Amino acid sequence: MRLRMPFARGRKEFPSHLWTQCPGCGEMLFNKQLVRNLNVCTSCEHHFRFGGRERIELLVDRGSFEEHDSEMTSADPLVFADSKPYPTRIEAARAKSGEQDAVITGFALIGEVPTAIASMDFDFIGGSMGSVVGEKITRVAERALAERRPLVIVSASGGARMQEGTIALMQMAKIVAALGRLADAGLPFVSVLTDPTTGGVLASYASLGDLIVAEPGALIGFSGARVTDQTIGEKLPTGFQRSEFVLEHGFIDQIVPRAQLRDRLAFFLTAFRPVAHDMRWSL
Amino acid sequence: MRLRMPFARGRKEFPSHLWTQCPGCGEMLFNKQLVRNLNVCTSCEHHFRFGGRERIELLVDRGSFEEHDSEMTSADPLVFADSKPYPTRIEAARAKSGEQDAVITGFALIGEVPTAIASMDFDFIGGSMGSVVGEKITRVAERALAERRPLVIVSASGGARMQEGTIALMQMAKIVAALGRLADAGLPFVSVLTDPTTGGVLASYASLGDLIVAEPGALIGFSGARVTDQTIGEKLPTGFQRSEFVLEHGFIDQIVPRAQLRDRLAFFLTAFRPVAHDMRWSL
Amino acid sequence: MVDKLLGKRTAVETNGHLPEAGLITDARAIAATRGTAWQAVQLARDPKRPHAQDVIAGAFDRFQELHGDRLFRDDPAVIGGIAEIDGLYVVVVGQQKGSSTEENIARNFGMPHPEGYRKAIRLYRLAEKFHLPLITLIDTPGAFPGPEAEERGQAEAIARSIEAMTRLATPVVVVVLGEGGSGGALALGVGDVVLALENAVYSVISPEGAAAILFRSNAEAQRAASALRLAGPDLLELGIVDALIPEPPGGAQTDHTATAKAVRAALTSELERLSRVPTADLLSARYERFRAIGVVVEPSAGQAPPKKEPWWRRGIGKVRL
Amino acid sequence: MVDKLLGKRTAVETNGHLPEAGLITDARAIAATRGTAWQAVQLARDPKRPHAQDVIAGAFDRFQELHGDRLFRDDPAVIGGIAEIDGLYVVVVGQQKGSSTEENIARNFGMPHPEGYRKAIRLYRLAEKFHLPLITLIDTPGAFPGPEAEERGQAEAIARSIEAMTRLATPVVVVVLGEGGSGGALALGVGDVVLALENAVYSVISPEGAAAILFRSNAEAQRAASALRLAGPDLLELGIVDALIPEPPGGAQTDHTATAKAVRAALTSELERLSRVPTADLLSARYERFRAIGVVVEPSAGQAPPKKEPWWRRGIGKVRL
Ligand SMILES: [Zn+2]
Ligand SMILES: [Zn+2]
Repeated sequence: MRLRMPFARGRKEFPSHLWTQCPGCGEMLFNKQLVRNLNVCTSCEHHFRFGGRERIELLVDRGSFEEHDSEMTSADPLVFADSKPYPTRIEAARAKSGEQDAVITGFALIGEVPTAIASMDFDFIGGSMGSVVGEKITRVAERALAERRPLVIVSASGGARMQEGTIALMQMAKIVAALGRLADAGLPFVSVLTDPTTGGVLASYASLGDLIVAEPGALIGFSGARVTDQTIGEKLPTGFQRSEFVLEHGFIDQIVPRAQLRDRLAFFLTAFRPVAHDMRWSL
Repeated sequence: MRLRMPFARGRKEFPSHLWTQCPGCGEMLFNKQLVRNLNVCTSCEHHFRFGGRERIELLVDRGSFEEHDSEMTSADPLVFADSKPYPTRIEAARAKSGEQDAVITGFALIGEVPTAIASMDFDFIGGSMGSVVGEKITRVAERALAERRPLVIVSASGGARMQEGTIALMQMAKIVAALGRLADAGLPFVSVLTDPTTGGVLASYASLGDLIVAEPGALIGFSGARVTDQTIGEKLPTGFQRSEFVLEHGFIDQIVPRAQLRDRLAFFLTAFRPVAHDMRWSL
Repeated sequence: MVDKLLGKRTAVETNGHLPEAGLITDARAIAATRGTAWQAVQLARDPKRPHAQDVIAGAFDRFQELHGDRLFRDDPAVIGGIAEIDGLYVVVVGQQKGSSTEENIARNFGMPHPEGYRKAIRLYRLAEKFHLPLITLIDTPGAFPGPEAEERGQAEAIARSIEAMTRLATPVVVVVLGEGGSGGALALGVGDVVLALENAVYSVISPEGAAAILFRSNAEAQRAASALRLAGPDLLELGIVDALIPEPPGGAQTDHTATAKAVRAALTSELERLSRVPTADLLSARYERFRAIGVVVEPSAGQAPPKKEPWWRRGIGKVRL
Repeated sequence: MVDKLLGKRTAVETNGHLPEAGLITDARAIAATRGTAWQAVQLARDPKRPHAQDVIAGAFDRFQELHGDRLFRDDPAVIGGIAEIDGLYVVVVGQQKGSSTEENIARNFGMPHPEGYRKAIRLYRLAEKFHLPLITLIDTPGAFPGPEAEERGQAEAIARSIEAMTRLATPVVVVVLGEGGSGGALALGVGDVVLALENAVYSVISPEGAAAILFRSNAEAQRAASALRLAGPDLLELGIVDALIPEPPGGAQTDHTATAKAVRAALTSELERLSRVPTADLLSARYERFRAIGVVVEPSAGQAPPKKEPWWRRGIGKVRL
């Protein structure tokens, strides 16, 4: 199974110029080449962020993605009194990301295994989780259950969406409850953590994978480093809340470079696939 | 439910003289008074060791104890080549403790709740666990399962009995497997840790209670402090492996003074007793 | 929610809750006496307010505290144990703040470490194993954000705690006593019934935190508090809590005994009701309760709908364009 | 054990094990080449001996290592992951010693901390959830006895690991590769079939530890080793292991590839057999396998026997007076 070049757009993180300086090694990288290398620095392998839709193209068997609930959008249930109205923020995020909200969900094949997938997009209000993220992930989990497919969620999020208040907070319980039914049915859930996965997303579904893999160098933590810093009034250790730190502390199974992610998922999903005489999920 | 004076013999820990010096406070204690106070120092509440049979008398409703397998004794399956033959050690332990081996098992009422109980006796080769301990505890657990009673095990042991080699080691698995069936059936197991509970006993059934309570100041640890000391080549902190230390580290539910143990067990066993419309264990 | 199952539901639309035991189930009923959001925040944080131990002592007949997560440490910011209420045994787990600075330091201001949540999970499982109803008491500014907490998996612990509650096969009643701070509160917050004391607050983020992000100023916390809709009547209107437990005039801090009594009345009434619901119904109602929270906009036409109308469409508060 | 269930058992008394795949099931077969107990201890500890990673690399077609206990730390003394063998996916967990001093320090000489056992438990549960057979590889002087290990509950972790294995609803094959040191080994040692490499040892206590207690001298370790009956043929005679996997002439350290091949042959044969046994039968046979270990003396008359002859009397090796 060879990797194909998964996308054409190089929009993410490269506004308008031709070159990007790598924060990992300082090298100046030619954008086109960077995109061709899956937004990974060709010199130090620093993983730049990656869009939610590009992620799906990267991971699933070519042409197999069937999107669900693509037109679902946010309401403003709290009529949130921000410096900018919440609907205006949504509109801006839509324009910036090209997405309707911070997650894309659907069915696809991964290494020929029929799978349900959700992929978050950090460009949409920091990948924050409000009602739409909660509802779309819950639905795709429920559909995975109904059709006995494994579920893969790729997270990239700052946490719950403040503008939806406790309604956003409750999405954590809602999604986790749906994952619980998936688990009860013996269906696998693989959680993929990318830069950044923090707050209420990490404190709910992102931490509950049967397997959890992370991209190299991703920020993974519950509290923002700023909050933690203030709390203890001292500098945090280098590498704090990065994938490698989290691996060492026992919370993820593997760190997987972006280029290998697809094959790795295919291996796991195939391994978990029930043997013929004991059919428990869709073949 | 008032405590009665549970036993007449004051044999344990007081060879032949009238007074005992308390290792807790240095006070000289009149043996008769010490025994009357359940082998607890009247001045500093230091808990001296307590015999396995006296323990049962202390904990169960008066006259309710029905002993099982009281005549089961050890064989010498390895024909163990010790400085003293294993059967000779057994004989000496029998004389010293008045017991046939290091555990006494049977059925009894505790606070009127029909219960299965096992109580270890440290005077029998350091309460070590060989085939007899393994078989008697396994049987009482299996009988508890058959008659749907909760199980209480009072541990006092240095660990597995060396003279029975890997056969002793396997008793850990055997007892734990029996407890697993009890747990699957929704029957409670309360583990009581007394001075000392270490090695293979702590690393198996003693650590698996739905609730775990310990007497004050009991030595509770996996490795002997001597081994641990040698390993790190430095002095261990005060209180290391004592009940209070273990409580702080999250491994026991409560520290219960000896005089309160009976009522506390009665409370827990009553709380776990199924309500009438949902009969799951014997009333 | 549960009333539906029992077929006892009256005409009153009460978030699945009968207006029994003097509970407040309609925000309009207390509109007249309602203060500002910021006042609610201050009341909820009042150090003189009854905390978990006070409520336990006043609402139950007996209580035996149980310690430890069996993994790392006994976290004093979370207390739990077995309690008796009117002859019924229950498991109680709550966040514990201090009433003095000294006690607050010992209790870490009610901010649990991961081991606190893992202790909670252990006690949840104990409740489930012996079919004891579970009562949780929420009162925390949030999960502790320190580096040790991160190292030991604060997020994982919260996630597992939420997971355990969503599937716990025994009745679960949640009471927000004071501050319901974010995910660190929700870890104790998934129940068949979610109640809150009248002046409790429950929020996705602290007003100060929100102000720092929204208005780039901590001083705007009052404004943020109001925007977040975190006070009791808001929570009732949004369907986050099922009912409010009335506090004595002036607030719970003025009378711990009366507050505990009100909690006791609410608990006995809820437990009486829930204990009659079969476990499977309890679990599906609990699922639906949280499943229904969320407001989204969906075009009535557009993308091909799933083959048949799936059951999960029911109940969600959707705006159809 | 399992053969009985499948009704395939031959006349040979083989601890429930068919003498397939070149396995040694009768100690007499290797009596001629058998060394002293102390030689076995030295061979089992040989740093050049193939360790878990070597065996995994040689016996499986593919392997993906999985990390972490989800609680505290990833313990390098325990490795585990998903492996493929002849198209069958399995979970493998093993203690990992180093081959060099450097690696041994990193691996803590194969002595797990509690987090190592908790990682093992996590992987056991993963195997169970997806019905993947579990293979454990034992090679440890024992659980780490340091104070941090005590603080984090070494005993509890071992007990839970044993408990998990006794009830794990998937086939479990245990292989003692080198040193099987006490409870720290048994935590990986409860399986449907327990195999050992020919020169492996398995003991309730290290010979040195036993010597210090029995003879008040570490120097008597050789004598203690012999008394403890810890070598392969002893284990076979005592029914602790079901069969020995033959090592290349001179010992496993001389040929890692051949050793791994022998392990692979044993595993494929066992897995093939076990995968056909219904889970309930597997679990009761596993229970009975360990249930039967132990030798006690019971007076044939005496204390009133239980009302009816209970099933648990079957199988136990008793001396009746
Ligand atoms: Zn670079
Ligand atoms: Zn004293």
